[in-house]
Order: sequence, then structure tokens, then C-alpha cells
Amino acid sequence: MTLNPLELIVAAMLGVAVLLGLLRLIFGPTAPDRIVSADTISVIITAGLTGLAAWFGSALYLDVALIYGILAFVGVVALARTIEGGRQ
Amino acid sequence: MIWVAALLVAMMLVAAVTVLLVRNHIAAVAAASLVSLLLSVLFALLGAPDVAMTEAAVGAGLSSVILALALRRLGLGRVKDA
Amino acid sequence: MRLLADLFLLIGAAFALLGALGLLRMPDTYNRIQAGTKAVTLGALSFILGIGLLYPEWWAKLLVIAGFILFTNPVGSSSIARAIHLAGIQPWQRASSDPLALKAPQEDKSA
Amino acid sequence: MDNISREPPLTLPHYLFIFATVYLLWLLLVGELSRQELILGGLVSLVVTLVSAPHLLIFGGVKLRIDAPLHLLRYLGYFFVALIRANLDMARRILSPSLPINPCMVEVETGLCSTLGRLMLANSITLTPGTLSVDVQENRILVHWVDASPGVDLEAATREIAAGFERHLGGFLR
Repeated sequence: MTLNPLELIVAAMLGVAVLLGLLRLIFGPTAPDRIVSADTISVIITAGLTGLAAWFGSALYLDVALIYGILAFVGVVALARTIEGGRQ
Repeated sequence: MIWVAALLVAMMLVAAVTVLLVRNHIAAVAAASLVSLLLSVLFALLGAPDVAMTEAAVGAGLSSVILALALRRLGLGRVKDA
Repeated sequence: MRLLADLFLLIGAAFALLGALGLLRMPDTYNRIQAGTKAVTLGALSFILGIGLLYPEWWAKLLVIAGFILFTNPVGSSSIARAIHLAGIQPWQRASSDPLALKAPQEDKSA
Repeated sequence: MDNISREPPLTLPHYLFIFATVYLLWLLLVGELSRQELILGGLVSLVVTLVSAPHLLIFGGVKLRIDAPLHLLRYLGYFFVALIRANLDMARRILSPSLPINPCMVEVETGLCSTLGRLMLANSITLTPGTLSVDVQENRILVHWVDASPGVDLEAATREIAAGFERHLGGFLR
């Protein structure tokens, strides 16, 4: 369960990446910017969940990553289709 | 591990406050779905992968799709009003 | 093997960080999509490859996850780009089209 | 939505292809090759294929030829090289302090006529250096360039990128 320094660095980099994306989510001037940042964060977190599975040494967490990836994609596409509005 | 959990909770808090402060409905839905996604990571981190899967399915997928469809039906899905 | 896995993990995290940084630095939504989607796709793939080198017995499910990211991330990005294009948002331009003015570093508000 | 309905109808080989895809996905998700999983997966894949194939007209774009896997492998190789080059290019742009970008929009025509072919082409264009496919209408793809340096013929450059992918995609997609 303990991390060696390199794994700690990798985890910290992923955390900082999510934090930077979160900054764009907070300050993004328009709604599409926020959706883009939510999309980017969800892909980073999908990769991070596979890292979590490796950390716990249990393949159960890979299912979480898979479902997470699928549903984040569905949510992003639904939001994008909402923005585009009237044109069918 | 406690620090990762604390960081996740802080991020969730920031995203949740963003939901309240943002003026655009679509942006609020995006931030709300991010809250659910981070919550499901928190569940996975605390050792409950089944709960995490359910949270990702319901919170991130279903509720954001339903909210987006409702906004579309109501005609509130505009980009311009920032 | 262990060293190679660590290298791929590090590259993946670095590209994820780079993608998030690009998301923050770019001046308009189209460019943010470009920076975000490319760097983060390669970052996630490299990270998953590193995990696969650490745990070779998980290759099947990791392959599904990687293929899914590779296939859906560009689709999601393109659908956002299409939405803002249909909403009538124009790409950002430099303030002046003078070729000499392009050389001067400009302050961008978003950073 | 309207251009999906113009797909060619599915033939028996396409049904077999969908069945093989679903079965392969099942086996990858299960991750073991015991007799029990093989039989159950076959039954489930059969039911899924029969129920969902009428909605999967997008698979009509697959060319089922004997050398299709070879073309797929060559496409994947070409694509990964392009992806890595795109990332190095994007990293250079993001990290340089002056942010050397100069965006513009270009339209390009494609020779691929199926929905799946155009989807894959648009995906590939999104992940190549400096380009993002924005909209697909009929057989024209609208491409956003991150760096339109003056003096370069962007139309020709875009056509070249699209042709490079089409050469490989045309081997296994219509």
C-alpha cells in the first residue's frame, strides 16, 4: 500500500492536472469551456482509476474505470447536443 | 491516503460551489456531473468499488443526461448568456 | 520491465499535466479542445500501458479501456466543437494580421 | 440523423462480423477462456446481435475482405505515429512562452462515403498535429487549424493529411 517516490510523483502530477482543469471549470468564461474541462478531467480520472486499481492490486477497480469512462462520455455528448440547440 | 481523500473532498466542494455561482444552466450541469464523478472516485478510494460504479452510473451518466435533455426541452440550452 | 512501466507512467502523467496546462493557457475554446484532447488522450494511453506492464494479467480489460478512450475522446471533443460552431462562435484571431505583429509576444488574458 | 438512413443494408457477413465483435468484447471483459464462459458468451452475443443489428446500420461501412486486418494494422501504425507527433507539436506550443498559435478554419472533401468511414477519418484528423475536425456535412469535413502560418497553402495541407488517412482507411472501410 505504500508508494515509492516515483509513484508519488506520478500521483501528484495527476492531482495537479485535475486541479488545473478544475481552475478552468471555475473561471472558464463560457459554458463550452466548462464542458471541455469536465471532459478532460474525466479522462484524466479514468486513467487515474486504473492507477488506483494497481495501487490496491485488485482488478475490481478496473470495472469502475470502464463504467466511469463510458458514462462520462455519454454525459459530455448529451451536454454538447444540448448546447447546439435547435438544429436537428 | 487520507490526504488524497481530503484533496478529493476539497475539489468536490469547489465544484459544488461553482454549481451555485455559475449563471449558465449548462455550465452548472457540467459542474454537477463533475461533483458526482469526484464522489465516485472517493468511494473507490475508500474501498467500495460497487458503490463507486453505481455512483458513476447514476450521478455522472443518468442525471446529467436527464438534466441536459430537460434543459433542451425547456429551451435553456444557450451558450451566449455567460 | 519495472523501469519501463515507471517510464510510461511518468510520460502519461506528464502529458496529462501538459493537457491541463494547455487547457488553462489557450485563448479560445477551439484551441482548448485541441490542447486538451490530444495531450490527454496520449497521456491516458501511456498511463494505461504502464499499468499493463506492471500487471500483465489485466491486459484484456485494460485493452478495452484504452480502446474506448481512443475511440470516444475525439468524438466527444468534436461534438463540443461542432456545438459551438453551430452556436456561431468564431475562432480567436490575433489582434493584428500584420506578419510582423505575430512575432511580438502578447499578453493573453486567460493564463 | 438523415445520413445514417442512407447506409447500405446489412448482409449476412456483416451479421457475422457484429457477432464476432460482440463475442470478442465479451471475452475481453470476462478475461478467461473456460468452457462455461465460452458457451454463455456465445448465447448472449447471439441474442445481442439479433436484437441490436437492425440499429447498428453503421457497421454497413465495414469492407469485409481478406486483407482488411492488414490494412487495419497499417492504419493503426500510421495513426500512432501521427498521434505522437501531434503531442510533441502541441507540447512545444503549450510550453513556449509566446504561445505560437494562429487559428483558422478550412474545409476538406473526403472520398469515404459511409458514416463509419467519415467518423474514423474525422477522429484521425482530430488527433493529428494541429488540426481538429469541427463539423461533418455530407462529404465535407470542416477542420480547425491551430497554426495557419502565412504563406502555406492550408487547403493542400489539409487534403494531404486526409488523403494519407484515406489511403489506409479505404482498405477496410467503405
